[in-house]
Amino acid sequence: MTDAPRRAGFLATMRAVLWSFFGVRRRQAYIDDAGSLNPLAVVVAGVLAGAVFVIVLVLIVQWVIGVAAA
Amino acid sequence: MNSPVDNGLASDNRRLLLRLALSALVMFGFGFLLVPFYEKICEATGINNVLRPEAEAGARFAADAPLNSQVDASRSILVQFDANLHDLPWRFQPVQRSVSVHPGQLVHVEYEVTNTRAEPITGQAVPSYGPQLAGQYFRKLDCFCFAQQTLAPGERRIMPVVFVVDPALPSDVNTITLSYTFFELKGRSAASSAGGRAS
Amino acid sequence: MAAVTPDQLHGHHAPGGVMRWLTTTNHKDIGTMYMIFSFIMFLSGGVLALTIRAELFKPGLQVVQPEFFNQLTTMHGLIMVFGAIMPAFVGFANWMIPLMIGASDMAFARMNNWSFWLLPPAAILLIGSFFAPGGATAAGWTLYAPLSVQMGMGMDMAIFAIHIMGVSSIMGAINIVVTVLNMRAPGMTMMKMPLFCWTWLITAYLLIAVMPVLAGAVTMILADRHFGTSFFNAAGGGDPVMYQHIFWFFGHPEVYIMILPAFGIVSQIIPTFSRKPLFGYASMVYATASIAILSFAVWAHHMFATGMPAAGQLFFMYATMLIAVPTGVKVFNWVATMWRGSLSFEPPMLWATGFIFVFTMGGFTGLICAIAPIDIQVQDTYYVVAHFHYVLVAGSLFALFAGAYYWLPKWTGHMPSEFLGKLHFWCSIVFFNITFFPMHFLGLAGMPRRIPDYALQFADFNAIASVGAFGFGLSQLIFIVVVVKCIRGGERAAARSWESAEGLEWTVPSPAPYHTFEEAPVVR
Amino acid sequence: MGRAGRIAALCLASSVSLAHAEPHARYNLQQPVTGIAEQINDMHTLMLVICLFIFVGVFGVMFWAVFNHRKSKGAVAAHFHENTAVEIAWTIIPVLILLGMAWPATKTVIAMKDTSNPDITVKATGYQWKWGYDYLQGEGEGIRFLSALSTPREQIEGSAPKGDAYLLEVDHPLVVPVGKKIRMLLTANDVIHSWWVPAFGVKQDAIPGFIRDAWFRADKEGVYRGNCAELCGRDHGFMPIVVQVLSAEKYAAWVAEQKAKAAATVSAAPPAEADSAPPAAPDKG
Repeated sequence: MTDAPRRAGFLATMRAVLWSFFGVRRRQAYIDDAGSLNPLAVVVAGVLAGAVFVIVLVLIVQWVIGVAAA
Repeated sequence: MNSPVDNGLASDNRRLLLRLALSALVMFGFGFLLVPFYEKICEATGINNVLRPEAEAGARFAADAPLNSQVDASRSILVQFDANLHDLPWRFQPVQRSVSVHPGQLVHVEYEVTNTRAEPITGQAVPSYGPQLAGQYFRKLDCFCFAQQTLAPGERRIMPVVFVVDPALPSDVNTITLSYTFFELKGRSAASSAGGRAS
Repeated sequence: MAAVTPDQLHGHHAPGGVMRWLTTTNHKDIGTMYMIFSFIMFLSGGVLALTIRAELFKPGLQVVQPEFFNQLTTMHGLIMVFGAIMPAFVGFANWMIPLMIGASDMAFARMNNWSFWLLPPAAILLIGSFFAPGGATAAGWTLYAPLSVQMGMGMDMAIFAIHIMGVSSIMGAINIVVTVLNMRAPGMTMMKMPLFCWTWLITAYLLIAVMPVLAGAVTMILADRHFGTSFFNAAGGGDPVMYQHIFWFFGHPEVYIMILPAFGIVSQIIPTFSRKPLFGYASMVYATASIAILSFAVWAHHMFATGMPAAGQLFFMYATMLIAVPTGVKVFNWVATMWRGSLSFEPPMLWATGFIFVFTMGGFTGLICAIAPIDIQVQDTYYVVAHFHYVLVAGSLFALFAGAYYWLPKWTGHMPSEFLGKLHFWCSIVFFNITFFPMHFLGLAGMPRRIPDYALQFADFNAIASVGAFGFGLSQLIFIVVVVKCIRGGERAAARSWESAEGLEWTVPSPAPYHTFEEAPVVR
Repeated sequence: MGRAGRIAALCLASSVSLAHAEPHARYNLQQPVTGIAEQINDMHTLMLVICLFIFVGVFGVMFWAVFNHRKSKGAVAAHFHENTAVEIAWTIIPVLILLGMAWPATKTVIAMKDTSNPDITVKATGYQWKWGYDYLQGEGEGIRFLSALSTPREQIEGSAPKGDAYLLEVDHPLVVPVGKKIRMLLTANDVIHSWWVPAFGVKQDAIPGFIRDAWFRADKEGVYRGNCAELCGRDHGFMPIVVQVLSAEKYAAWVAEQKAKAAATVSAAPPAEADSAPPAAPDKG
């Protein structure tokens, strides 16, 4: 990182993390990410997104059980 | 690495090292934190009843549910009683094998325990529910579990269980088994037997 | 694998003889020692495995007694996981990461030395536990309580060994993270970093996150055994299932710790021998991160048979199935890299292609195991044994061999024998499948794992598996010959030992000099 | 699911019919005798077929490349290295396939957990290294016995020829009536064991200090065999499970016989016997 890194905002960080959940990323977007993201922000966003992921999955499970029981 | 230009790098490295070592330490603590965390989850979902004695002794019920909750006479739940001994020379059995109850109804049952040895023995009972889900809907007002019981040689004791099945019990559950397992406490004080919980 | 000839040592005030190896802080020396150590452990774990297969060759008890059999299965697992596969990857990281990113050494050279030298005492403690009263621990490598609380002194030795190995792994992981993040040469930005460094960076984070949890779990067992606590004892208000939750909170990410660096090695090799850049490099990085994150949310799929409520089973089933997606992305990317390339099959590429093939088979059975009702049927049977050997032997081990053949020229300065390398590969893959493919049938038909004797209908497949296992074991001796020949001499390797190999490691001479990149190279 | 399963079965006709023709399963899951096991079987076949298609697709492409895009055949490397559309496609398609797999699995998971309204409740207790059975409710209530391996030591050590049910035979099998919903309560006395009968699709860990429940309804009379499926110490491999499924009349006769036997032992043996007996011995007196 020779050139001064530009700091990415929360949304950009979140977007990169969500793409990583999907597991696919365009190379140019990745280069932008790598140039601009703050590693600590990525970790925080990752944990946050992980928590959201777990909560969504729990809600889906609750819904499925509700449907099956009815 | 020892060249003077690298001094900034060396201190960067050291800072990162400290942070990572700290996170390793935090994760070691987290391993132990999983114990109370697991208990909380179990308590919330009724998966396993690994509650503290005082929580089990009805305090929870008194705190969060009114006793005179509506009796749901439209449903009957078959409650079975089961008894296990864990290497204990006792005789332990429910006085009645099962009762049919309405949710919300206050029920009183008894277990009978006898020390068949010629020496006093101390034991402690742990409750468990099948299906596990039922645990959180099973409110015990009086229970001998988690309290230490010392039986004199040949002593026979009748121990009551008073409970209410919560009317919120899911409609697809209509058979519940309440199972107790008695463990022997070999010369252990109450404090050390609950040592795992204290940490 | 000694990469250094005495003349290269001139001018560096390094002590000679044993002291040189004891005190070395050179990443290449330490990498070499890691690899030799892990290969020795691989052979010892292999001997245990062959004893197991000898006993299982036919029904009845012939070779060992049940108690000793359980010790063998337990120690085979512990030695292979903590002694062979993990240190081997750390060895690769030590050797290659500084070369790949243009660093002169690892960030903490002295700590690197400690993290290696902790391993031999731990290994001695672990293997020595066979001679403890009551023998080694026989509770399975998962050390489930309360069985592990019943064990003799061997269990305590195993716990201490795990503690020491855990400390070693954590120190190694910290070293790798700091090296990758801080020591890159000018111009070597994160997005130019070879995929092996990326996968190791993510693996290192996983290690720092979960090894301490394992240490906590075994410490609790130790406390239950000796200090009267009852973390896992229902009598004192504990719960045996809680151990399994804590263990698998470590254990599932551990599976990815053992496979992600393998993905990295394969992602280095496939483009080289396809003469084509890696397809979807960015996706590979993101998929690796995705696997790492998801791996924390799936642990209880190892515990479907413990009787979770339906909601729990569904949660872990869905989460586990989702992991198949990023893993699939990786396999597709490798195949797409090979597509319309200009392929040649020297030993490293052969091993890497073999890796994709057998690893994907392990992936399929993994997917089948993800379905909770099927998992309940095959849990703790030979089906699961087949599944994880497809992933760990054919996955991690094949990738390690691929990497070893790929970088042997850089380590030794000589090209490995192509004939022997191919022979090693073909013997390994054939015997591997003879050993483990029949285990799928055994598991489906109902043979539990970890049993010293079995019902008669399982006899023929077990006999086949045993024959295959001995073949597989003997095939590994070819590798020793390859390495010894390679160190002694052979065709001189050029700096860029493979035609279209890319990366900084191929810009230094072969063998790599004792000190490299003392002046940091400038990348592009 | 049933139809998908049948189509799948046709695809794998050879191996599946082979497995069904033999008394013991060899290549596939054991022949199911409960609805749940049937569902598991169908699901497994479906999964195999899906995996087979993916296998052919992925490795078809890979081996095509391996054989045709070789340098030795003069292949020249192309230089593409990314195609986001293709990548998104091969991420979305697996997700859709997974959704298709998840649906039948979800239904089975919920069905497996439905232990309500049993005809008979039996408690199985795992000991090192035998099983104790205790009929808690329904026809046969009060019957209890221990069930241990009955294969003679000589057969295991090889000094006698091995019998047909080598290592899968016990002195007192669990006996249940056909077509009745049996609820199993599982617990253990010392370490974790696991009660597994493959033909029923039931595998449930028995955990000391806790009870877990599972259920099955056997559709066919016969003898079904399984093993302890969780490492439980020295004789883990020697604690099989045998379930005998009888017709209603034969079951009633068996219950009567057991009751008579129990009455005889109670009057004969002094109650003090109970403390020295193994833990499963009648503590009912």
